[in-house]
Amino acid sequence: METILTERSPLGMHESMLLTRAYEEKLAALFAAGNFPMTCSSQGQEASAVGVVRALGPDDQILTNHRSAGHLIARGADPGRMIAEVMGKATGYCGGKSGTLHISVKELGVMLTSTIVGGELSLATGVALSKKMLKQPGIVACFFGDGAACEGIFHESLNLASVWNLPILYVCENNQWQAFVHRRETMVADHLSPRAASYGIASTTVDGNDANAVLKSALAAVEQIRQTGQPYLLETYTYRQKGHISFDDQAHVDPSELAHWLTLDPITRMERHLREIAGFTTGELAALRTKAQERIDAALEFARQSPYPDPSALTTDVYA
Amino acid sequence: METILTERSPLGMHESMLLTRAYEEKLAALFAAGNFPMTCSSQGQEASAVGVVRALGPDDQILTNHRSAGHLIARGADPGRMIAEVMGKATGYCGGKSGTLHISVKELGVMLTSTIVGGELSLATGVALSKKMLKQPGIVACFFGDGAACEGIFHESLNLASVWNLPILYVCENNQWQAFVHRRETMVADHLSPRAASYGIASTTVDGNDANAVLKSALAAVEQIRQTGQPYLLETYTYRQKGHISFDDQAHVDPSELAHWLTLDPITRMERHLREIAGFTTGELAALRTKAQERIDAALEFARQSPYPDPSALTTDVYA
Amino acid sequence: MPHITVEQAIGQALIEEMQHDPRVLIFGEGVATTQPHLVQQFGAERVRNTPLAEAIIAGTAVGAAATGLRPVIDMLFAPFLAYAMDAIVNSAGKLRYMSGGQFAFPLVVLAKTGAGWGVGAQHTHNLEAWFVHSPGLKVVMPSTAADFKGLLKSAIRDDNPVLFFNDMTLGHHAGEVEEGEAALVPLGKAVVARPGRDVTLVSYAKGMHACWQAAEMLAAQHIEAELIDLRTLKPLDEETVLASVRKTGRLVVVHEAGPLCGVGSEIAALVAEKAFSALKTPIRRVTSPDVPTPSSHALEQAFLPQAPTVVATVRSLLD
Amino acid sequence: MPHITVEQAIGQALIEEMQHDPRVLIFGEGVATTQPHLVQQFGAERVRNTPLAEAIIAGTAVGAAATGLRPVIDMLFAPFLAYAMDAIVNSAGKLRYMSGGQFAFPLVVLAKTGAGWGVGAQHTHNLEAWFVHSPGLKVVMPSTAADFKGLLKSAIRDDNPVLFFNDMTLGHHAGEVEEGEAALVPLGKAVVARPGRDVTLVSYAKGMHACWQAAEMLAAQHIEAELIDLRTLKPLDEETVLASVRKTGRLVVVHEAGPLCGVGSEIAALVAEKAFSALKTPIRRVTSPDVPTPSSHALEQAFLPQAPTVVATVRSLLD
Ligand SMILES: Cc1ncc(C[n+]2csc(CCOP(=O)(O)OP(=O)(O)O)c2C)c(N)n1
Ligand SMILES: Cc1ncc(C[n+]2csc(CCOP(=O)(O)OP(=O)(O)O)c2C)c(N)n1
Ligand SMILES: [Mg+2]
Ligand SMILES: [Mg+2]
Repeated sequence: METILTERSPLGMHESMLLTRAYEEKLAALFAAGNFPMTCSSQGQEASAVGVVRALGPDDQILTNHRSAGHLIARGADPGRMIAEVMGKATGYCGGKSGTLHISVKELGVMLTSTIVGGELSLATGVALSKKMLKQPGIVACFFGDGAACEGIFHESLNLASVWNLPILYVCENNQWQAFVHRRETMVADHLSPRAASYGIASTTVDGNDANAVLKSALAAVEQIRQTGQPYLLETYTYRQKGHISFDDQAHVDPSELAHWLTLDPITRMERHLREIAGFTTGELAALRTKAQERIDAALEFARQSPYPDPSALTTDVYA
Repeated sequence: METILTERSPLGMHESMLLTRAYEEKLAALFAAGNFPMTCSSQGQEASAVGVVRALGPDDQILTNHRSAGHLIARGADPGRMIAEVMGKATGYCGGKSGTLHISVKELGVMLTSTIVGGELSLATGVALSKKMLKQPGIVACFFGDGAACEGIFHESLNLASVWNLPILYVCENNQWQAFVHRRETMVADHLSPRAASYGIASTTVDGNDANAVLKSALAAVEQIRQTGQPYLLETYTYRQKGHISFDDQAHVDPSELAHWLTLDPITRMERHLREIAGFTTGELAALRTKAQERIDAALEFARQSPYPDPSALTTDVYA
Repeated sequence: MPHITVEQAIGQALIEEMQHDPRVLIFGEGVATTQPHLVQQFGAERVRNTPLAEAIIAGTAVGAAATGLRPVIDMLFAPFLAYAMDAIVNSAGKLRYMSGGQFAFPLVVLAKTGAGWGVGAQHTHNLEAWFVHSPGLKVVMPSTAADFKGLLKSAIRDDNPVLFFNDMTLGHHAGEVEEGEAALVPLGKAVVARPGRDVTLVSYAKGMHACWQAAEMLAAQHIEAELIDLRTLKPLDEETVLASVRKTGRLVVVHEAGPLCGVGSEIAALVAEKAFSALKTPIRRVTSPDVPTPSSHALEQAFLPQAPTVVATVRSLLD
Repeated sequence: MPHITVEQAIGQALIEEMQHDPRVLIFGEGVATTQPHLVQQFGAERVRNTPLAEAIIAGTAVGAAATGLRPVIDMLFAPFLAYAMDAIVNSAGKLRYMSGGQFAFPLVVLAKTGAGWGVGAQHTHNLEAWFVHSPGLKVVMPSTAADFKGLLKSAIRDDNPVLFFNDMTLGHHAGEVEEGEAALVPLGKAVVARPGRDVTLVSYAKGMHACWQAAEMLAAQHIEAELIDLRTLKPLDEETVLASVRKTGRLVVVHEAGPLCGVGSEIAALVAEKAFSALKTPIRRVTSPDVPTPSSHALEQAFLPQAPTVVATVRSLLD
């Protein structure tokens, strides 16, 4: 039984970010140690993930992509089943058939994850159309990168959502990189949100490394979508702290850019907030980190103990 | 031997528009009489075609689409070879293999015509890249419709042209219709030119039924592209007076919309200009019309006399 | 039984299935404009024009299918599917499997094929083999009015993505067609359209009409061809094909699509694998040549597989 | 001769051909970042990163090829070609024909295939058959370091659009490779990789490695398999295949791509048509099943055609 998380307090968001960070760090360490599948780390983008996901309600649905750990964990996914999926185990969310790049969890409303860049933009309109025509409550949040915004499907998706009045929160996680290409090599402007205007779509850009700010912007956007039924584009300006994929050594990354963004690390910032505004002690904060790491240790243990799928699964789930 | 036309006087442009109109009317009449291939008429858009094409120089290249008669004739294409192509004759510009929808005339710099909506947008960047890298003089003009602007390739093409600084004059012929769908069902704004801004591309909209105005805007745009090497989006606001394709009876067209646009007919307007500004007499203007019709009669005769391709042509021209 | 055209059969199937299931909707470029009666009967929500944007039309259908609707999309001409391959192949065809069975994709993709009206290779290209080659999809391509109706109805009721190819040159072809439930034709079943003992002709869509003609010409020469209409290309009804070849010992496959890695190749490979010992002669394919579809009528007619070629091919096996 | 890996062979081919012809350029997502040595040697104009937009990457290549450049584009993984089908199939493959021969399209499309590293069906999908089926294209899919280099060089020199599929799991496979002109391998020529008399194994790319292994296992059982590496899938070297089958009388085709309307179907159909009388036994295909590529290692290994299956298949023909 999966439980959708909707806890919006700074502490609640912080715990989710810590769990995501511990997850990403564990998987990176396992890969470095050898004989573990590669993954796309969202380290550095935890605030963007949790701030948006926690602005959603249980009836809302999410589409995500290859860099999905933060979205899944913020929504309440079990890191044990996530790691199991990464490892190709039968207890993984997709029975091992997906692997790391396309984990969907229908019960949590995390729908149709695609690793084709732009795939989520292609599918989100249909998910929203179902909601609208079947008169189901809720909206659809669609996460995509600055790279995906270069694909033609970005244009087609936003235009259709606008013309058909589809309740979609488009979330562009502008993390400055598109695999091995810097965003600035791919577009002349720094921001994606201004593009929304040409579709008649409202938009804003938010500091994507500040969970509280993201939550606030996302809540306002979600509210507007619920009121108007119309799409909205939220750009979270953030940074991918690690390479595109486990083996990417970031040799091509400008060290000063990376250093700058590390000073804006979303978790350190939330700890500062918790310390300064909410009165948490250093010890309490350290304990939270430890707790997250322990949960991930347990998750890994679960995944390790899990069986591989039976070879007969090779040909199941092809047709309904 | 093909000759590229660059005559920019109102009379020169008028003659081209009359020839186009006579061509379209002849083909419509032939289809109505039965046993003649269908075509996509550009009737009503002659000013958009001639105003842009005549702003170009001999080194410039053109990409067009299924609604290309005006572009071809303005550039100097022989209506006889055009009709021959429509009829599938060996003397057609493409030896009868293209038919009406994709006539290219390399000698005139009319390149790579595609009837896949958006095909010209897909190919124009490469044509411009060749010009730039091979240091050939000239720019590339790319004609496309308001419908094509809904395709993802519009987004990808403009973005790449901007990022790579490609000398492309994008010409959006916004003729209010996209086959059987009205433009207003497909986008929330009335104009396409504002979209250019999000790519950092300069743009303007011009009255597409006024050849002199189109020429002026196009000349300015071309000059700016030659100076900066950067793309430019010119929207010609115009109207498709006939159905999408020969058999379209326009049953779904709002009669008042059509009537309104007929009052803006580009040829009638140019005749008024020639009469009022340049002092042409009604008789002179009528003689020009007759001359155009006679040229088309002769063109049709040429096409009719031309042979069909030899069946052996079925398997030639597949590979270089 | 009413005698109606293929076009009418398609129209009836849509109406009946939209009546039958309120989750069925149809959209595409001009769908609402060109079929105003559907808008009138089912409302503007269920019959929609779209922007000119094939990728999002298909993507929207896939997303909607996974979440409770049963979309039918009209992609117009098959070459335009080139813009929609990601949604169809990478999403609809794979995401059920990749999600471990969490999602299903009940949707129908309509696309027109068929040379013969001179519009050239960017409107006329038989692409069915691409989708047969891709996992997770079904592919239907009928030849008779009854099958157009019955298979479209079944495709709409199927819980998987179905590509429904409509050779538009068959639009005015007419035949007896049932109404309602009686009209249903199951996916995945070929039919012996004409029994015979001397040679098996396997075909589908327009190819069937060349085969019918050929079979008559052959009969006049005392050669009895057994004629199999595949109707569904995926899943393929292997048994019907194999049973026929086991009886006749000879196989000619006929289709308009290009020869290489086409459905004809697949049928030939199937038979050479599973009915080899029954084969008395080489397997032959009669297809269009491996070239783009020409526009000129003279060339287009030479491009199409025609009955005399089928006859000559059969005779070459028997002489 | 230097002993180098497939990856190195590809790198050498690019460098040599960019030196050989200043009109050759390469672009794609990350091409300049991941191959800084190319940027250094040939400059940023000829080695370009692109926005993440496969359709315009391919379209740009097609437009540039028609007007004087000779582009090589890196499309990364084959499933991403789903976004680029229009430019490749409808433009590059057809516009020469449709323009009556006015334009030529000397361009190379690089795409990676190959299961075995667990990234699932949206990164791993063997799509070569789609392009074999489409007119106007050439398709290359090598298995050895020498062929990777020699065929890539020839592909870049060819005046037609060439799809060059690179099974990335072969990247570290090494072999003797020539330099410069001596390295050229012509398009359209298969090679008898191992002579034999009992059965013909036809394969390409990774399938060749399973076949090599199988041939050795069979040899230990005194069965001599003749092994044919197609190398170019289009144009297909029919004669080499037919000559072998005429000698051995038995055919097994092996590839990783799905079975239906695949290259294996085509080879089987070809042989059943043109070397029928030489066939002693049914034609068999050993391919992946018709399912998306699973991610889990356990399933992925079961998905791949492996040597023991090839051996068992051959034995079933001989026993
Ligand atoms: C269509 C397609 N092209 C390329 C890739 C390879 N790829 C995977 S992720 C990625 C970068 C995506 O960048 P962005 O959209 O900004 O998302 P981010 O990874 O930065 O979160 C690329 C190029 C892909 N998966 N799909
Ligand atoms: C990809 C694609 N989709 C659909 C069509 C069918 N079609 C041909 S022209 C046309 C309308 C194009 O509208 P627009 O771009 O505005 O150009 P216009 O015809 O108005 O000049 C359509 C839908 C096509 N040829 N290609
Ligand atoms: Mg990014
Ligand atoms: Mg239009």
